[in-house]
Amino acid sequence: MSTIAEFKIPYSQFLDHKGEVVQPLPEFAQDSKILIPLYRAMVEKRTFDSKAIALQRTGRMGTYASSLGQEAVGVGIGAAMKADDVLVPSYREYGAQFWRGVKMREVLLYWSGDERSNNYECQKTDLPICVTIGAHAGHAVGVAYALKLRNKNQAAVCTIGDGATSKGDFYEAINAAGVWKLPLVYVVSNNKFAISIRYEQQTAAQTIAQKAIAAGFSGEQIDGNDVIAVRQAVDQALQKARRGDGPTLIEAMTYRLSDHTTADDASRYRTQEELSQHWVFEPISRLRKYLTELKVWGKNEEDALIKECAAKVQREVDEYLNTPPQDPSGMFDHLYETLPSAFEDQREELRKKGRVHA
Amino acid sequence: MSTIAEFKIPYSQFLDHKGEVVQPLPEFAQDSKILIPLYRAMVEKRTFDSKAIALQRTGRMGTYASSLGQEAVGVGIGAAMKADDVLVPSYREYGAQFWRGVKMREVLLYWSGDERSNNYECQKTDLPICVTIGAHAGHAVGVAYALKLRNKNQAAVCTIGDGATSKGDFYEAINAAGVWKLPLVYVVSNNKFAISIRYEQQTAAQTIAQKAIAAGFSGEQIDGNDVIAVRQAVDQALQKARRGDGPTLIEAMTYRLSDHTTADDASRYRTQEELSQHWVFEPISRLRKYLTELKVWGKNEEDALIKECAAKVQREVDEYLNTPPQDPSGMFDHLYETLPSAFEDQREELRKKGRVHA
Amino acid sequence: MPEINLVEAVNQALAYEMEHDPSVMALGEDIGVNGGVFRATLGLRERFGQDRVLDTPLSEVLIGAMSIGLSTMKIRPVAEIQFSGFLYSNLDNIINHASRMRNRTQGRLSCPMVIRSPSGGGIHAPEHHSESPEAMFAHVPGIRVVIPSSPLRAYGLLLAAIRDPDPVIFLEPTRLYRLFKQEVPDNGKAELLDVCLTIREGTDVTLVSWGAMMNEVQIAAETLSTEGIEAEVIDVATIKPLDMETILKSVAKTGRCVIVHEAPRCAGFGAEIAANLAEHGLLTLFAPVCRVTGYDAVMPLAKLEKSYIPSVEKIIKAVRKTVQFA
Amino acid sequence: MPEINLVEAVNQALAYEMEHDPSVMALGEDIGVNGGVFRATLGLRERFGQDRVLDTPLSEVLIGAMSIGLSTMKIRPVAEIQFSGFLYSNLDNIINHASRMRNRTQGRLSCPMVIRSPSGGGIHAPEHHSESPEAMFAHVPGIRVVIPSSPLRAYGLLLAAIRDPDPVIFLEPTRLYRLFKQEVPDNGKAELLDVCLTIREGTDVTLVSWGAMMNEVQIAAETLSTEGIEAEVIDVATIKPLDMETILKSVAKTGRCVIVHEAPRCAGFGAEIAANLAEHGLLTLFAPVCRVTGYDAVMPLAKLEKSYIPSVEKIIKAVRKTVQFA
Ligand SMILES: Cc1ncc(C[n+]2csc(CCOP(=O)(O)OP(=O)(O)O)c2C)c(N)n1
Ligand SMILES: Cc1ncc(C[n+]2csc(CCOP(=O)(O)OP(=O)(O)O)c2C)c(N)n1
Ligand SMILES: [Mg+2]
Ligand SMILES: [Mg+2]
Repeated sequence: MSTIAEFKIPYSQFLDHKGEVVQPLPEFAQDSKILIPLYRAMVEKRTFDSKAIALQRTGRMGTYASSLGQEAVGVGIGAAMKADDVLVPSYREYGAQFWRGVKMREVLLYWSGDERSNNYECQKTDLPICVTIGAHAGHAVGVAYALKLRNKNQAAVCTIGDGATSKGDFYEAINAAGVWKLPLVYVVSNNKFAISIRYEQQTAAQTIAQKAIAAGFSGEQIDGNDVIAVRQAVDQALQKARRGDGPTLIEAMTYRLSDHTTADDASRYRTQEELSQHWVFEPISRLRKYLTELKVWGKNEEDALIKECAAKVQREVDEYLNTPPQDPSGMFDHLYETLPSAFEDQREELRKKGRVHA
Repeated sequence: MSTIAEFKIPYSQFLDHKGEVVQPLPEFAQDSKILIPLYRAMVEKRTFDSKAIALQRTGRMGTYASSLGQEAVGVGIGAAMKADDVLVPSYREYGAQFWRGVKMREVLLYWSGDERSNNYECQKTDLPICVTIGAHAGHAVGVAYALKLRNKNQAAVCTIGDGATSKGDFYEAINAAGVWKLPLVYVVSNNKFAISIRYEQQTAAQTIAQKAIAAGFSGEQIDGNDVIAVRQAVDQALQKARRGDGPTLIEAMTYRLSDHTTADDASRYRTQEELSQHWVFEPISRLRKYLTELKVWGKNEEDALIKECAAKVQREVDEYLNTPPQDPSGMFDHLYETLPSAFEDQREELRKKGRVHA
Repeated sequence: MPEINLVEAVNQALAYEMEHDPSVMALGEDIGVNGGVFRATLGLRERFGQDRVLDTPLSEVLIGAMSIGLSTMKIRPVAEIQFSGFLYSNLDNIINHASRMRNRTQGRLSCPMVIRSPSGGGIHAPEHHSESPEAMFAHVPGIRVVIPSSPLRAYGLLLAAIRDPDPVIFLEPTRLYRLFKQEVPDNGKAELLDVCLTIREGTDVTLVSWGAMMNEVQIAAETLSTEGIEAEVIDVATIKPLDMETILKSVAKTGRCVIVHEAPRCAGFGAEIAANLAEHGLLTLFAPVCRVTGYDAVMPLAKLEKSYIPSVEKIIKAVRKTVQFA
Repeated sequence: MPEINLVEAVNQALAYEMEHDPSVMALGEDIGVNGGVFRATLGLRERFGQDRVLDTPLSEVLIGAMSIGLSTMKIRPVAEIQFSGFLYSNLDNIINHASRMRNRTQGRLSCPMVIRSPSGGGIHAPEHHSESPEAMFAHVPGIRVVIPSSPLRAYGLLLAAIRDPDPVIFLEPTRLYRLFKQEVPDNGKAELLDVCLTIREGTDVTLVSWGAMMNEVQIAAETLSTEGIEAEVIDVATIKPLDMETILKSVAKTGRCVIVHEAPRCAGFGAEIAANLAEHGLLTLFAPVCRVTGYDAVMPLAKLEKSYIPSVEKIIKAVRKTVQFA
């Protein structure tokens, strides 16, 4: 027997959970003017998150998927991407979506069950979230292929969950991305759960990063609760993509501190103790500690930020709650570019009937 | 950056293309009484193969998929399996199917377009071949799971092509097989082509064996034209499976010396020169050389074998050609266990109409 | 006897059959420790062990595919697809393999397997959680498609589906999961498949439906009765094979037919029933066959789903028009 | 002008559109150097390069999924699925994404993409190569389903499909690929979508069909004419959205209708047409609406496929019976 191929999966982290620097920081992270916006974005997202849950609990919004504890992944991605890159998001990466111009009120409207929410006012190109887990991994291949055809030095980022990596869609996508060396970065948020299914029930692979080996390109694991590591890894992968050196799979290790959604009760399948243990590693406090130690952040800044975030979220909630309802006939307005005459009478019927209240 | 995981893909070969032993032979291969049946089975399969093509070319059978040059894979698998293991085959592994009791006439009947062919007279448990590429990788998970539930020390072998490893079905299957540590061996016949698509267009992975890394179990590459390597690798993997140590992925390196099927014209996408180069590595002559050197095989044996094979194949062809046609109403006979009354009139109509001749 | 709702009836049937037939197993996403997102498999893992109540990875194609492999090996899998919108990735295996294995091997192998999935809207769920895909399955030769409309029928039909020697797609109306309760004796008695059930006798019009819409249809029938219109109400229950005889007999009596389903109209299963009436019941028809259906639009998100699903009023209006037709 | 067959017409349309619209690309298995297993993409790779004529890995789910991504980015993909039996694994993406992206984003993004696939039997192909899945697609809101019945229509309809701003499933009748030739001017003129075409005028019965069966239907009509039965023959062509008006008008004239398709009867697309007749044309019907279809059995392998596909005689018999009905 001889050895015909060998592989290594690297791991990286810059700021550990105590806020201590464990390896030399990348250049951007030496500039607190860059770090502070990352911190702010994470806090803002978390503020949004609790408000959204409150709206759901008080019957003013439908099922909501919180991303409590996973803030660094979304924010790190958002910060690393250029405006004209394309994001193909999963549903927990609000941090990335907000950074790229999606409005909080749009996300709220979405979870209230209103299609108009995906017609983002300030983000015209990114795909909306994909509810059928993993399917968008393939959509991202098309997006990246289009970018490659157009040769514009742009790249795509696709975010997905650990559970999603069990879908065939995902593997068909990464395999093809490898063949065509697409400008495409997959970021897997490994939050250890797919609803109640734990990582060990999901796959026997020691890491998700190594799944890239099946597709012939490189995979790496990072501390997904370290926003510096996320931003750095995504940035490097995007540069590689732009150079024409193909796709990268980044496994961001994080943890879902919330229930799966507001329709879920995680206490059925995990203990309070396990949950508490993971709070230690959450992404926000470590960065605060670090910034505080750098003396670029303090109680004043923190208090001001909390107020700002609360005010911003409240404005967005108000906008959301004041959104006028859609006429039911709207379900035909964007079914086709021009509604075929065969369906005109159905739209007409709905127009006449008006809204049915639940 | 640290390294969090490392992997190696082993390669093995015992008999090289010149018939020379390149590493110590496994025990079974030191016994020419075991090697000769392997040789005979490969020759028999190849004899069958040319006859099948002749039948198609003369309009006495439909499209046929030859496995010229891939004899060692099927025969090696067949020889390694126990009778009560279960084979979940792809369409080119006639060698394994014949070994396990499928009749040549059944294979001919199959390619003539007759469902009755899959009702194997002497093989009741193995699945029939699966035409939708890759789907049976998932069926094999169910088969292996059933074996595990029944705890009978049996295992399943699933054979698939290199092209099939691009299907999501395959990855969902191997991933689950890894999670449940199923008694299951996947053998990929890497014959370098999926119709016209070359390996490099199929995947950027240096080996197919490494795709097992994505599923968290071991993969290995072997010389698939060395029947000793095939039998040995499958045997080892089956033993591992029976021990409860889970699945294995074996990539058998071979080459499709034929067209994809009789409906294909490979000269559209590969040169005569490329083809000739690969004839050097085909599996039969190397074993003949080796057996001849051992002085357990000679011209007499060879001549006798050729005659025997020709006679056996001819008998099977005669049986095939003499198979009485199925009544068209037969299409309803095994649609359900008991045909629901809603469809009785349709079966009746067909019974009355009788056979329509093409 | 305590009354139970539809999802509890499903659970009861599963437990009964797993208790009495050791070859039955359940598989799907989150069906183990979590008891299923709707709790249809609650308690089964504790009772029958994790090998027979199998949490799968997030792999719908695998769930369908491995059910095929299991059933060829004489294990009887009852697979759960978490929501109907995720069933479509399973169509490949259902159409190309589950439905054909018996015919392909002329009876040597077969696929007695059940795929359960919630179906239909009305619970304010996210996108892809409210689909009504029955017509697609009804087009597939070699399978059965069964849809219960009450806890009682869910229990009896699910038992029948599990015991059926051929593949069954079992669509559970999400909207009914917790809508009402019934006494459901846990006696292991299966209901008959392949037959429509006449839920209410009537003389003026035949109202045909299935699944969750049976609720609106029955309310409509009662309301109509107060205005002197007596509807005969038929619950199709087994969509495929279709018991057209019962429907034809009823329409022969009433001369009028209104078919109600939630799925989009175009090529919905109502078309099959109406087409049979146009072919085999034409001379008995006194009025056009009316289909009251979901729109030929994408099933909307929560805010508009009530506007999409046929309402009691819409059914009543259609019946009135049909009865008044002369 | 040389005459060309249907597969050559498809090739001609693809080449025309790729020449004139740089955003159009083709993708699929073996479509590059091999020119497609039916040669529909012959020569395109040489002409337009391998980036625009893309050989994909053996990944049907990916082919559909990436077409969605491409089309949201304003590339117009024309994907080939090698045989219709491999289309089913694409349903998930077609139903859940391609058909909905426009509605989901209220017009912000859309999926102008075409999925081409051979369909139907009659060429002695292996299993899964002879499916007629049109009814399943017809049930999906937000897409078009188009089936040509001649080289001329294939050219014009494919151009229209590629230019259409919404997703189109384009099913090419395998049996017609090389059955006959026509002059097909390469003028880039698209045919109208969403309309039925009246192929033959008649007074005694309306014969409705599409795709490969148009061949048998036209032969039947000519034969019937010799016995004095003049059939009006309608080629539906765009299955969805259905131009029911043309069919209703014709049946209003003839009073009789026979619908012919190769797919299984139950929940086939013929049901939708018959159901519309039962609802909107009832008073014009002098005879039961007859469906002449494939059986509700698995499409058999080569030996029995001719017994499965409706024959000219079967159509003639059905028409006679329908015309004689009184
Ligand atoms: C194809 C599909 N199957 C099942 C579901 C139901 N479902 C929604 S989220 C989820 C778990 C996803 O897990 P993961 O990918 O790890 O993402 P996370 O929720 O942890 O962010 C499941 C099973 C779905 N939406 N789509
Ligand atoms: C799902 C599916 N897609 C496409 C095809 C058409 N097809 C038949 S064989 C084949 C290539 C298979 O290649 P590989 O898996 O390498 O097996 P090989 O033919 O080389 O033995 C293709 C594309 C198919 N049968 N099934
Ligand atoms: Mg997760
Ligand atoms: Mg191959």
